[in-house]
Amino acid sequence: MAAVVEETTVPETEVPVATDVTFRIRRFLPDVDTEPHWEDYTIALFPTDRVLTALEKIKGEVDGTLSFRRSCGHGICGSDAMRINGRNRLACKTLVKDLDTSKPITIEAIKGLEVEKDMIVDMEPFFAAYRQVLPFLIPEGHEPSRERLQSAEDRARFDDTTKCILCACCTTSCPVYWTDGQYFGPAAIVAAHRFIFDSRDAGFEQRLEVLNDKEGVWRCRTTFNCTDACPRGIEVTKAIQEVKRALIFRRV
Amino acid sequence: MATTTPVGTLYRGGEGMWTWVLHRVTGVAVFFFLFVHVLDTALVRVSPEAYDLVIATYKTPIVNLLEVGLVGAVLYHALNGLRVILVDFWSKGPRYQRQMTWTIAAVWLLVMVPGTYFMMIHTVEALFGSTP
Amino acid sequence: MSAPSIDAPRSPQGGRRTSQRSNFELYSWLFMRISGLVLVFLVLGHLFIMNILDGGVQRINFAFVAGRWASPFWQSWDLLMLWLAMLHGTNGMRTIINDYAERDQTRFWLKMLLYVSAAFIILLGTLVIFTFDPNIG
Amino acid sequence: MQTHTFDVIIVGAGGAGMRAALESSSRARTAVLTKLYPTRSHTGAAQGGMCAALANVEEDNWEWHTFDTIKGGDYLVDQDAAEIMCKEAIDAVLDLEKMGLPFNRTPEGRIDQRRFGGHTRNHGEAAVRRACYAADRTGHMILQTLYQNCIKAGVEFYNEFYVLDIILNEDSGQPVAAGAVAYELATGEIHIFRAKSVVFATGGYGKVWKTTSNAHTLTGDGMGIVWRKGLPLEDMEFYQFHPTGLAGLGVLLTEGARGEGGILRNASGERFMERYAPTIKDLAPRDMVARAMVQEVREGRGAGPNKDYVYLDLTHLPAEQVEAKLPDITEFARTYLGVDPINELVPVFPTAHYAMGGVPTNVHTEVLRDNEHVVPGLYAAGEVACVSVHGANRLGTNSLLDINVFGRRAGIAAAEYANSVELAELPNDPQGATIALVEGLRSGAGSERVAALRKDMQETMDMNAQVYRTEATLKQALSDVQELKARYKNVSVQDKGTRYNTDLIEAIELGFLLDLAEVTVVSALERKESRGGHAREDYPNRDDVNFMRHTMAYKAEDVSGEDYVRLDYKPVTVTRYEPMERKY
Ligand SMILES: Cc1cc2nc3c(=O)[nH]c(=O)nc-3n(C[C@H](O)[C@H](O)[C@H](O)COP(=O)(O)OP(=O)(O)OC[C@H]3O[C@@H](n4cnc5c(N)ncnc54)[C@H](O)[C@@H]3O)c2cc1C
Ligand code: HEM
Ligand code: SF4
Ligand code: F3S
Ligand code: FES
Repeated sequence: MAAVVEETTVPETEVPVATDVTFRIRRFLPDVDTEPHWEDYTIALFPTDRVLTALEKIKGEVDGTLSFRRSCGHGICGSDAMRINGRNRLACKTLVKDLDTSKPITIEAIKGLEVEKDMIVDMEPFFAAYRQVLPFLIPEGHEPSRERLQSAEDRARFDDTTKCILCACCTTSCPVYWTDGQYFGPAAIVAAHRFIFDSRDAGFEQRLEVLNDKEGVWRCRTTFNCTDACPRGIEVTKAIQEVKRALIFRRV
Repeated sequence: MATTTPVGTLYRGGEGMWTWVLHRVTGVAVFFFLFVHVLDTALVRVSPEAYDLVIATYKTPIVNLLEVGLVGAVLYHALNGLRVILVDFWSKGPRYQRQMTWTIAAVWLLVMVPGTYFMMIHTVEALFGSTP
Repeated sequence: MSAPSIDAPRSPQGGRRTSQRSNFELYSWLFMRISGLVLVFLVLGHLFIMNILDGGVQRINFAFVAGRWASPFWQSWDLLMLWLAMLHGTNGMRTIINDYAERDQTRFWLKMLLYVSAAFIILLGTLVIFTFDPNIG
Repeated sequence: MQTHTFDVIIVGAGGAGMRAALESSSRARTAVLTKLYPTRSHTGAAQGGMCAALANVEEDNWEWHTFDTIKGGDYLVDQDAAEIMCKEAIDAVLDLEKMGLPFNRTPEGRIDQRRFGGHTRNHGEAAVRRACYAADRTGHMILQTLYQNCIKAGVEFYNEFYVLDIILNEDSGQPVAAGAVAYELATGEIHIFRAKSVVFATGGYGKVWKTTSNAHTLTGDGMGIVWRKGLPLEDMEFYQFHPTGLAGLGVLLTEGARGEGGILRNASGERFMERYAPTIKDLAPRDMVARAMVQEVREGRGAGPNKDYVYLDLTHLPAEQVEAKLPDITEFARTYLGVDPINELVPVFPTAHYAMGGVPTNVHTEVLRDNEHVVPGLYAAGEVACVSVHGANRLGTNSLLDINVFGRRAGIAAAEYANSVELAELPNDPQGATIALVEGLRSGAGSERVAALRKDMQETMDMNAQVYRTEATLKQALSDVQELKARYKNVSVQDKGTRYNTDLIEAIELGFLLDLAEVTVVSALERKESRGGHAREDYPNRDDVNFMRHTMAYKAEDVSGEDYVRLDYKPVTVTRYEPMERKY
């Protein structure tokens, strides 16, 4: 139904061509499979297509049983974290042109959370850890009638960690979390950081109590996988380091 | 509930992950060596002969090679340990972790190349005779 | 649900226990760093002297050791190194066991084994350094 | 099947749903049912800001804000509702700040404000700084802050529960809310939630169009459910096309970009908005800017190989300002188009964005079943609802405001109502229709594919019912949609499983989309004038004599038993602003 444009009016430059790309997807259908297995799908894609588009195409045109979560489609809702070519990424923020298409592109569920179906994992433990760090403002004193004042510098202090979309790319890239699911994980620490360094917050002691736990910040071995994986470009390891230092220098 | 273990691909972590793996491996290796080393040193309490006998094995070519490996492991562990400490305590550490990784790799090579030479020179001489 | 599912490694199904209000992990973490710093000098110095300085391992024998431990300086060097390295290593091994042992039982016994053997080595080493008699034999 | 009982259930955990939950959960036993994890809701995609006449940076007052809202909505706004919204706006923003929302700050430490389209000083004199913002992540911060406060308040969430039907008790001759039926994605199980009040906060239906800023999940379920119950939908012909979507993709670039000083240019570099809105130029309301852009392209001044888009120019702004205040959209342009806004022009074109219409409610958020009567116990707030504060065209930032003001009102009203009545009896077999729907799709052996039907629907809607419409295009769209509806009866679901059956869900969602596409087109066909977001080329002028009224669409059956869209009308509430020509 698209308007037909005459051949001659289209300049030769930048006419993108669709090429065949193969995806090697780790499938697991709980209703039929006892074990996950790899399956290949080849579809035609433009270089600027997102991996999410590819998955949509496979689901829509080839195999409707392929299951994954997605919503916003542009890296803002955190639904579609998955392992693409061995690394945690958002499918909607990964463009085909940025991947090596001479080999099959591998797609599998993120690691460390229970796989429910294909790319869908049980997110509950992830959110449970988030909830445990008291991720909300704990204000001091009585409510002012207008807004609480905060200088632009104080606001900037925790800006980085406010960007988190809870996609779990970081936590499920963490080698410690893979083997010790009890570890709070980087995302929860990022959430705690956002409040610890908010000048309006007075919940420092309570929150640090949680993070000082056996499974808290001390579990982090600075492997930087989280920082590398974060689609929002949050300096996750740095945030964890700042929380560690806050713990040491205010309590020791 | 668990019926199968997931066999996915290996996670393609960055330098940070691999430096950590190496740190762990070297830490464990050094720990076990330390065990043995304290035990063999304890032989000095038994008799000089016993001690010298064990120490003699340290001077064989193969063990000498292991010795070089040990020094390499300790050196890496120490250098990376310093990097980890900088990441933890220097506010710009996390941002420069990559650069620090390459720095320690360079330092390690700079020390190990001549170090290996000095550690192996005697073995080489013993094996092939000293050069005139 | 009867359908099979893949288990995640030790996922915190039952919810985790909350903080035991102790700073143990904090201190142990700090200790790793401080001891590490000191060990850099002690261990690297030790290795340098033993393995590289004039003749390396070739010159080591009973007499060499005897000569060294005659000096209180070397005695305390080695003693400090022994203690710090063992505590540092043991604490490191503790972390590793925590990471990889999947069942609480396994974890407990592995740690017991670790602590007992570490204590044995530390005591043995200390004993050797203190009670060393150069005139033995 | 399981049955749960609550005082209040809230369907949807976007901004409106969670704002309602915060109020309701402290007053009555509340559950929030949401098809997405709360933080995945599309409120998180909102970028630019939330308006309130705080007057933190320059003189302003809520009355000016009301005027702008009404004028921006091309006088189809119910003025009493707009007054309430603009008055309560100030507290809505301050409440969010107190909950912890990290707004950008002025040098004095107050909430910073910036300019936004259609928001003016003293009834149109000049653009005013009224939008409170947190970089270009205002919606993200609102969604996160509300979720965080829901955790603090211990709100009970049922995540990945798809509400597919509401339960109405009709014993007394008029419908009364009795609960909702939900499909649990994880297990495929059907749940009945009994409740005294039901709040719908399910968001918009942008997926009817192909080029859209909306999430894949914005499929108008709430509107569709209400519609299928025979309740009306209001003003569905008014759908907003946001001027600056990334060309070809629809990913939104906030109007805040123009608020910060960005300029729209055509292929020859001309600042064309000077011709269309001489006073506030690039900050004219969205409908006007979108039309201007389409006009430029039609008249051959479009840029690119196909001359089918225009440019958003930020290159003259200091790089630090762009990086600091518009970091996300800068990244979108870099990621998805490979264009760096710091030193390159960004290709943009209108993208389907926001439903002005929806489930009609009064200012207490009670859902109307006709022009006067409400459905007791049924509430709606947010994009799913039509109060109507946006009239024919919503001003930028007024939606985040809407969800907070009316979300809050819905939470309070629903809880208070629940505390004053007994639980309504369930009708017979309340889950029957839902089970029939689910099982019918799952077991059906049709040959039509969901993705193909959806694509056809989106393409015809983009072609024929977008920024500009005519009788002919709308008729084309209508026949296409009706044909698709017929084909939909034969749709196939390949996944026959029970667990996480997203294939099935997409088929159900497509059903809602097709219904809403039809209502939109039919409503648009009958509005033979141009007003706000509804631009008819065959009727280019506003016609206050015949069409100064809201459209009310009902699902009806003709004599042969075929469904059709029946249209009725409702007067606009005018308090103090008489309609006048809309010039900027
Ligand atoms: C890209 C973009 C930018 C925007 N920028 C701005 C801006 O700067 N300023 C402004 O004022 N407005 C902006 N808007 C508009 C505004 O963000 C939305 O209109 C508003 O957030 C809608 O909120 P909501 O709570 O009504 O719905 P949503 O946030 O969409 O939430 C809908 C909720 O309903 C749930 N749901 C839906 N169907 C079902 C079902 N069947 N069963 C159970 N749950 C269901 C979903 O899970 C979700 O939780 C923007 C919109 C977009 C798309
Ligand atoms: C030479 C100087 C040394 C330095 C600077 C050093 C530094 C460190 C540091 C900082 C850590 C913590 C790593 C982390 O938390 O991520 C660590 C861990 C460890 N160290 Fe050392 N160390 C040194 C010597 C030793 C020695 C001699 C041993 C062996 C006995 C050893 C064994 C270990 C072990 C087993 C770990 C745990 C590894 C892990 O958890 O992954 N280290 N070291
Ligand atoms: S910190 Fe980054 S990777 Fe981790 S959850 Fe948040 S956005 Fe995702
Ligand atoms: S990956 Fe894990 S170990 Fe620390 S630096 Fe990140 S949390
Ligand atoms: S779909 Fe929202 S982040 Fe990818």
